[in-house]
Amino acid sequence: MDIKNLKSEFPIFKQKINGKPLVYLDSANSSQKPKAVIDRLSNFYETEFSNVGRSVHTLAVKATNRFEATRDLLKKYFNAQHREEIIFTKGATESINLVASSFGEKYIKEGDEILITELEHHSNYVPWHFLRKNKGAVIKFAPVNKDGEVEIDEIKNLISNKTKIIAITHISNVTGAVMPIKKIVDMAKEKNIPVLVDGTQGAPHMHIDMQDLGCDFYVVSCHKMYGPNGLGVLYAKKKWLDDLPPYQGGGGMIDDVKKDNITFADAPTKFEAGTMQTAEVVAFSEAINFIEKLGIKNIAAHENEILEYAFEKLKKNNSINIIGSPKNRGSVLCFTIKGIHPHDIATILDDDGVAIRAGHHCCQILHDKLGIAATARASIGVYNTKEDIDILCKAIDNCKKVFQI
Amino acid sequence: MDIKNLKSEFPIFKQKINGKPLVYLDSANSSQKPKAVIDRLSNFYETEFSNVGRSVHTLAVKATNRFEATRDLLKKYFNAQHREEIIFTKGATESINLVASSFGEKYIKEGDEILITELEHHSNYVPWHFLRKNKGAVIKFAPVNKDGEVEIDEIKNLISNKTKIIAITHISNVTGAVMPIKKIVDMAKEKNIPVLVDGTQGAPHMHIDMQDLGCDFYVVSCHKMYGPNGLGVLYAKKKWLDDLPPYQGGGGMIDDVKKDNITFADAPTKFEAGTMQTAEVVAFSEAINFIEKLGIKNIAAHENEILEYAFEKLKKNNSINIIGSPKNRGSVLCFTIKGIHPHDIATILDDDGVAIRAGHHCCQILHDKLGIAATARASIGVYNTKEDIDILCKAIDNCKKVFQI
Amino acid sequence: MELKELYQEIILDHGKNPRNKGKCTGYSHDAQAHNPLCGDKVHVYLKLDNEKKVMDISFEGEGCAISLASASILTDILKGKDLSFTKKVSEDFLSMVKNKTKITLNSLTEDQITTITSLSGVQAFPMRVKCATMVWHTFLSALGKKNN
Amino acid sequence: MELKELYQEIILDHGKNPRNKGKCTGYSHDAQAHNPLCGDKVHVYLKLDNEKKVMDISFEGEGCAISLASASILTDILKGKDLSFTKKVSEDFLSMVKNKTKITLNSLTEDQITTITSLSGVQAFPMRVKCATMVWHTFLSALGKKNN
Ligand SMILES: Cc1ncc(COP(=O)(O)O)c(C=O)c1O
Ligand SMILES: Cc1ncc(COP(=O)(O)O)c(C=O)c1O
Repeated sequence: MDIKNLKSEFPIFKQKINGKPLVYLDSANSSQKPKAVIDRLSNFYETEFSNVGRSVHTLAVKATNRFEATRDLLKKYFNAQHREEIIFTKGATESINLVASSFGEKYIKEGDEILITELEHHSNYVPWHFLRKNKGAVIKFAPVNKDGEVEIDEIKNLISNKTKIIAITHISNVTGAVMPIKKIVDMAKEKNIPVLVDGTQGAPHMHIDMQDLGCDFYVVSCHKMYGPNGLGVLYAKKKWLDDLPPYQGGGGMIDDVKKDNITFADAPTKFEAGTMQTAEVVAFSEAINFIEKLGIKNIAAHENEILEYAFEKLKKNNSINIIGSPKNRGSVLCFTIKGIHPHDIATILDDDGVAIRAGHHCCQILHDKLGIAATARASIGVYNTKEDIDILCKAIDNCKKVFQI
Repeated sequence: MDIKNLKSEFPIFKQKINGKPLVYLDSANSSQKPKAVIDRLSNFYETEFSNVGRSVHTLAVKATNRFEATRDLLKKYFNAQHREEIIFTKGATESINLVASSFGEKYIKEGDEILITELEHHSNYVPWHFLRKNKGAVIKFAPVNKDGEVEIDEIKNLISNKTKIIAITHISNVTGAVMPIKKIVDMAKEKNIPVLVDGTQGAPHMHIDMQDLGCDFYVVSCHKMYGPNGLGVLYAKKKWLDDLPPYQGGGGMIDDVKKDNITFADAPTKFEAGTMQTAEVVAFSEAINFIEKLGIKNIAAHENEILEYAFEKLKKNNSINIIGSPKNRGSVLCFTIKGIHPHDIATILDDDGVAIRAGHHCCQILHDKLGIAATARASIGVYNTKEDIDILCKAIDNCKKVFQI
Repeated sequence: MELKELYQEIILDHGKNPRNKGKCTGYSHDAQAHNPLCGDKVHVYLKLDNEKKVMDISFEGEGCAISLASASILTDILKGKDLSFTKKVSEDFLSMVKNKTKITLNSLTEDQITTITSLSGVQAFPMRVKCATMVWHTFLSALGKKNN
Repeated sequence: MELKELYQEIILDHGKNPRNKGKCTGYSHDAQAHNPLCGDKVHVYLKLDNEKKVMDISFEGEGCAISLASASILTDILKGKDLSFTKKVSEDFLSMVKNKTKITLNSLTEDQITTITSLSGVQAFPMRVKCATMVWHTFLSALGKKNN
């Protein structure tokens, strides 16, 4: 596989969009899937499908083994210390809801503070809002600076002896700011405050080493990481696994069920209620294999090269305003064009086969702060090329033609 | 398609298990998938994949349309009155957790009663247990009779003016009892008590008409209904949609997000936080098409014929004890063999290619009542044939040979 | 090329220079709406005469060219009209956009029909339909929302 | 045929007529476990002599042939043995089942080695490994659980 030329690995690029080659710049929304992942999914359903962990027949044994092997693979890939620290969920959103609910149930009381930032995606705000509403917790927002970053000192300043948890994004899906997670964790550790990292935009683009990062929770959406829909990973440090109550109740997560009481299984099972996404988990192992074959560091280098190229080209265009200028930018580029609303930009680019996203990207707090209702976002995946960026730039010129400016 | 001969529609049956044809009698655990569903899944990922509802480019538009078209299809298939009554979840387990959490948050106070039965799967007990634990609710169990059924009078007798909800299975996944849901709902309506139906074993095997049933909530797991993993449906009657608070928080389910408050979208979006299982939802429409092509009533008739055949054959075997003798039996047959533990039965049957399940089938309360720790369960899917049952019976004879009894 | 039909001169003109922007003085009814997916917002103000006639109408809002043009065109066309007539125009507009029917009200001038029909280009852009329709729904809802 | 290796005569015999069932009198240590997926249960009772020797051992439980046979064989073989030796046997047993190593302790008789090795058939049945190992883990945990 040649990292500069990966489109042939992704069947979607055989598509023509409005008669033109697809230029997919919406990977921060969801990534496309390599053939290996799609094939594994159908292959699993065709030849190995069965429910996991509950039956003892041959298919069930195979399925269970493959399912658990993926957990082992992820433990290794993310350098977790224990395999049970890898919990499968429905997605990053469910992962955060799980932590907010379980951690909140046990540790959040009226007046306690939850510290997040103005960069957070709604999925790293709304679940905490539920604790505010139902338990009287207080949410504090570390402010974003003019470069679209949150400074570590701003976080530090907001910590009080009521701060119970810090929940923070790894990479902003709007400004692209890469947060200094390790430093934040170190600072929080001194004060004994656990840290949840929303790694939804981090994990697909950089090397993640849980033991090195040191955070308590890290959440991932597999569909943004070349894997199937409807699957997420929650990394939770061992010390929390016994400590936190279960989230959803159902089959599999129990230990002993009596009429007057119920006890629960050990993690990770305790947090995996009901029938799991067996096929999707197994197929996700192919996404990890795909990433490992290329090397996540090579992926990061390639993506940064494309991003840098895009940044330089867009910067030269006077009518374009790029959102944020973080020291470290990861995989996304939000912009506006004077006189053309982002929604119109997206529609016009689509006519040239260029898929971007327009809106507030589930970051309304940040957009309020920036004083704009919506931005256009181009986001980079491993399959993107400099040519894609050239087409993007031409399509942007076309916007101005259509709008006669 | 010939309903007596559907194995060719399901790729899994090309498999040999221990050199023998696969006899899959574990459909109550999870059903196998028709080629049409598997192909739609990979086809969607290959040519149409994108995230739903958030971007305006061509792929996103297509994906959104297909996703919402599946909602319309399900509205029609289940004869719901409104399309927004169809909510997509991760599975039956999540559907019940959603209702228990949202309904419980608003309506359950200390001392309030939740009425379930001794037949319930853990997923229709554990979520209610959380309300017992966290809110001091009381759970009452309508007793199962010697035939493995719950009589409607037993439910009626347990109703008090503190009963806030009745949660009850449609078909028991152990005794196979088909519960008279319509009568129970009518009775509950008189007393103004909402009813949640665990339709996990009902929906795959019978015609479900929500307006006719009249229940408030009905939950379905798509993977037991020839659909993909990791997807469920929650039917919730319109009157509850505005009334209940959201369950998980995240992208998509919001209306307006401010630093001091958040308002939520209308249903169904309000209950669908985060990136949804687009591909799985779209592929599930092919499962519904598959069912509709055959006709759910024909499926029921075919399955009942096989079930009846199995019942008669096993009944003749003196060393076999069939669990339950409900007036109406649906799709499952649990049994024990004197002198051989169900686990051993399952292992020995597997050697003949016969896949069944052994254990308490997530119904520990029921097994405690029956006074047995585990049973063996053969469950029927549309692809099963009388020949499958003949092979099952021979394999059962082999158990006795292996155990020298 | 459908894009040209979406962004016709008339639309671009109304989008760039929307008519009737602001709060009209002495308005008696109003309603607002927004699209949480994209952030578009609109607020419609009406001055009704005895609940019979739209004496004055205006809007505030932000959004894409389509949504601004639609708001501008709506206010331009409905100003001064009888209530029953404005309801009929609104229904016809929504039906045009959703069901591809034609606008044929004979109390509209040919010019006005051309203007309103210029918005039919969204039919080919399902994700943009809401941009065009939101203000019309908001107008209908404002009719029922008396300002005290 | 692997099935025959799983259900060997010895196993069936121990499964049907488990030795040392019940609570041994005067037990000093005990521990229990169960497998929530299948409902198997086991409770191990030990009478230790000065924490040095297993004077008496017994079990209560219900489960499949494999789990009962394993409990029966364990109690049969470990009764009367030094603690350090029983720990070694347990580790060797667990390693045999999981890593397919051989049992070669020279303080066991050939008969005993044959008996204990009869359980190695589960290697080919991953879902049944827990049936064989649960009682051994429970025994090890009982060693640390003094009964007051
Ligand atoms: C009666 C019943 N209810 C609920 C469930 C839970 O379904 P799932 O595990 O797909 O969420 C099952 C199946 O496991 C079931 O048989
Ligand atoms: C930073 C960030 N966090 C969380 C999410 C939520 O992920 P998902 O919708 O897959 O649950 C997203 C993507 O939508 C994101 O970009």
